[in-house]
Amino acid sequence: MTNYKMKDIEGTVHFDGEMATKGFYFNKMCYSFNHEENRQAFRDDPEAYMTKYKLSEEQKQAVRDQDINRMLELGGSIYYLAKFAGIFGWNMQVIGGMMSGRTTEEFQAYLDSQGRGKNNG
Amino acid sequence: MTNYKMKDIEGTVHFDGEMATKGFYFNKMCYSFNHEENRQAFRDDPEAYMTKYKLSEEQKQAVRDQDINRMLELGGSIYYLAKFAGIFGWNMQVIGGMMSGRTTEEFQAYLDSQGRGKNNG
Amino acid sequence: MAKIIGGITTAHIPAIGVAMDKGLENEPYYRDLFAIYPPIREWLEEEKPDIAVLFYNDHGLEMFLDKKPTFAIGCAPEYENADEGWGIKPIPPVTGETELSWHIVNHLIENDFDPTVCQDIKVDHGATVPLTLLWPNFTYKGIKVIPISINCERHPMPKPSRSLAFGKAIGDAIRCWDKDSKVVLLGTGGLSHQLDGPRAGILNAEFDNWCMDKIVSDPEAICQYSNVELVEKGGAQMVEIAMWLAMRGCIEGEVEERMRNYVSPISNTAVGVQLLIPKD
Amino acid sequence: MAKIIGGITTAHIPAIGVAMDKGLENEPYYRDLFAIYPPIREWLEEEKPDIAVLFYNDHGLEMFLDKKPTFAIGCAPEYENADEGWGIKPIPPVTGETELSWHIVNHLIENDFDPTVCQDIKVDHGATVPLTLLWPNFTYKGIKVIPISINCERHPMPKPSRSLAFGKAIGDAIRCWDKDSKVVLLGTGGLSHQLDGPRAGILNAEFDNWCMDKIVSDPEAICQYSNVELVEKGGAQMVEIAMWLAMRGCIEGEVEERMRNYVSPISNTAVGVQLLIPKD
Ligand SMILES: [Fe+3]
Ligand SMILES: [Fe+3]
Repeated sequence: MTNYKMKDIEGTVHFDGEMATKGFYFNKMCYSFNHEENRQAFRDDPEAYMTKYKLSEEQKQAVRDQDINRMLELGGSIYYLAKFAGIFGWNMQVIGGMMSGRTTEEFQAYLDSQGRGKNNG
Repeated sequence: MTNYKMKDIEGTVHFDGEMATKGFYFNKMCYSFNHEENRQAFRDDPEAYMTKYKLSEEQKQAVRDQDINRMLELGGSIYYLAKFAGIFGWNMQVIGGMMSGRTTEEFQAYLDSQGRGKNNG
Repeated sequence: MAKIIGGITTAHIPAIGVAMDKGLENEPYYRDLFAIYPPIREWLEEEKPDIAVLFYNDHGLEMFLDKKPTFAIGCAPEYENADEGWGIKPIPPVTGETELSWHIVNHLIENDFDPTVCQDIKVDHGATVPLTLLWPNFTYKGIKVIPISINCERHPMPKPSRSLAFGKAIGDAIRCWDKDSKVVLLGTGGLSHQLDGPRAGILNAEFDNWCMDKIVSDPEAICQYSNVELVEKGGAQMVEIAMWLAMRGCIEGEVEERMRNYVSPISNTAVGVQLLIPKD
Repeated sequence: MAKIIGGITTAHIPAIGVAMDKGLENEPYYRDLFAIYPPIREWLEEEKPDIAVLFYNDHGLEMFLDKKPTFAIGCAPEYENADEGWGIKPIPPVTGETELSWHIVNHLIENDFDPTVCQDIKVDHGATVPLTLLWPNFTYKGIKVIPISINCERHPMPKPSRSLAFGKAIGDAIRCWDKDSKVVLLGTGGLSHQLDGPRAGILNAEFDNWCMDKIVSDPEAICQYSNVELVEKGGAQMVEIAMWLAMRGCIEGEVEERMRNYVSPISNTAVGVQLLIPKD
């Protein structure tokens, strides 16, 4: 018997087949946000939009709570989540902070603490 | 230098990259015929429908002439052409005859002449 | 562990589906063809497979030229069928089996195959006609299906040897899946036919029967032919034998040929049907 | 015969495109990053390649989970860009090169790769940011582009060794193409970054620099790591090094590293840029 389950890495949800199955409709909804009219439809009535895309009750609650880590646990893919974040004007530092339990400034400082090669020029 | 051009087989147009490039819009039009509303739109106004799908003048003429071999030469794929044929109610024996220069009955007879395994039961 | 209990080769031509719809199985044109299916259905009734791994080719319902996969594997919980444009009645959805699908995908990627992975696709007559033939009256709803499609439309198509190797990797994946499931394989399509061009209508019973012999005893022998040589021998759509090779590749070692039928022409196509049972 | 004149590695993060749009190249945050591009552009001006073979990954503009390719190759005369949902301005279409695309596809299939072949796809920032960086002010319109995408979103992803081998086959295809064209390779994405989860924000300058060394001297060394090990080392999106490996695989034998830059962080990402010239 061969088991293809990936090794756990703390703080990381591997987006694999199991998660992609769980998150399919959620990701399909976020994929629809490539179009402005869909982003607007979500803004106008998020509950109706989530129901139209067949989100589970848990997924809907994670959206209501703006809990991105929970969305990841429920099968969200960061590629489509980025489009969801776009609706709220959250950039990668904002959601990086949200997910790692930091303010945006703390998150930026964490990034900078690992930095290299700037201000040499 | 490696040449991937396929060996010629008489009476056969290989649907390869070159043909798929040439026939892209024609095939895209025929692919749209998976939907009844598109079949109806074509029936209602074939010229407008062909223009909408960016067919070349040669391709349009082949359609007007119902010249299936010509459609193949211009990049048509039999898989999508079958959907085109469906609009006219032509089955595979009808278009087999049209392409091989036979009546439908002659085409059926040609098939039967190569047959095996029937009427043993 | 999952077990492959057998492999079935069968045509998937729309005309057969239409004939079933219309109850024409006993007409002279169809009688000899349909004779093989009741005994195969009996075998399925007895063996009760849980899962069917179904090799087919999409004929332009789902896999358009915009993004055309070489190999595509279904990972969806359900697959819909739809209007294909020429009047076959769509059938109710086919049930999927996502766990084994993903296990196969993992195994394929690990072994240097590059499949397109499909969580939402419609399946066409290439898949639905065989299901309807083997599990009539919508009883296919009771079996979980993994549809795997191979590009048979646009050249370049996978080499026959690649389709055989693809099947071998899928067979290995099934054998190393940790569930006590019984799996039946379906290799659909073919045999000789050419639908398009001035050469439309050619058939080659001799070559077809040679292929059926070799599918049993020596599938590698078929791989001596390139796709263009297959076209030359058996017509432009002879390349559909790719699905037979993939099916046969899944089975390790020798097989017993339990049943065979060959009837030609049905529509423009030579129809071969076989039931193969793994010897160990 | 076609000739590979060099390979460029570069990040493709949206923030860089936005910074160019807004004319922020000389701001302290961006200055050191953008310093590398003028000399690379000068090299491109001098060498005047005809074709760019561009390895990227789609981030959810075109390759959705419904039918997700492992490897996809563009065979279109033109590729549009579009709204990706977070506010980068779409750019005018990219020009394709269908003849070389199909030649590569034929060569890949002949050599047992299973690409998805794309006659009509939109390309996202993974492709458009590098083009804008290297040919600013829409001058990328003058170069023919073959976009080749690698799944870096959903596991399983191709193994690093498979991406390297994929590149090698593409390089062989370019070298056996019967046209006197000059081809430049672009390997885009990376290096260390993790966008998602509680671990978001990790970077690994040491590992990145080791990878940049090995891309020059010994790309096989990077293939000792599995994708999950890459994730562990450099974050969930470190797997984008797949595109660097494919680019490097295209070049036979040794390369000279003509230029290098490493600046981190830009947005959440460590940005590596290299210009590699084949030694023979
Ligand atoms: Fe078929
Ligand atoms: Fe990226």
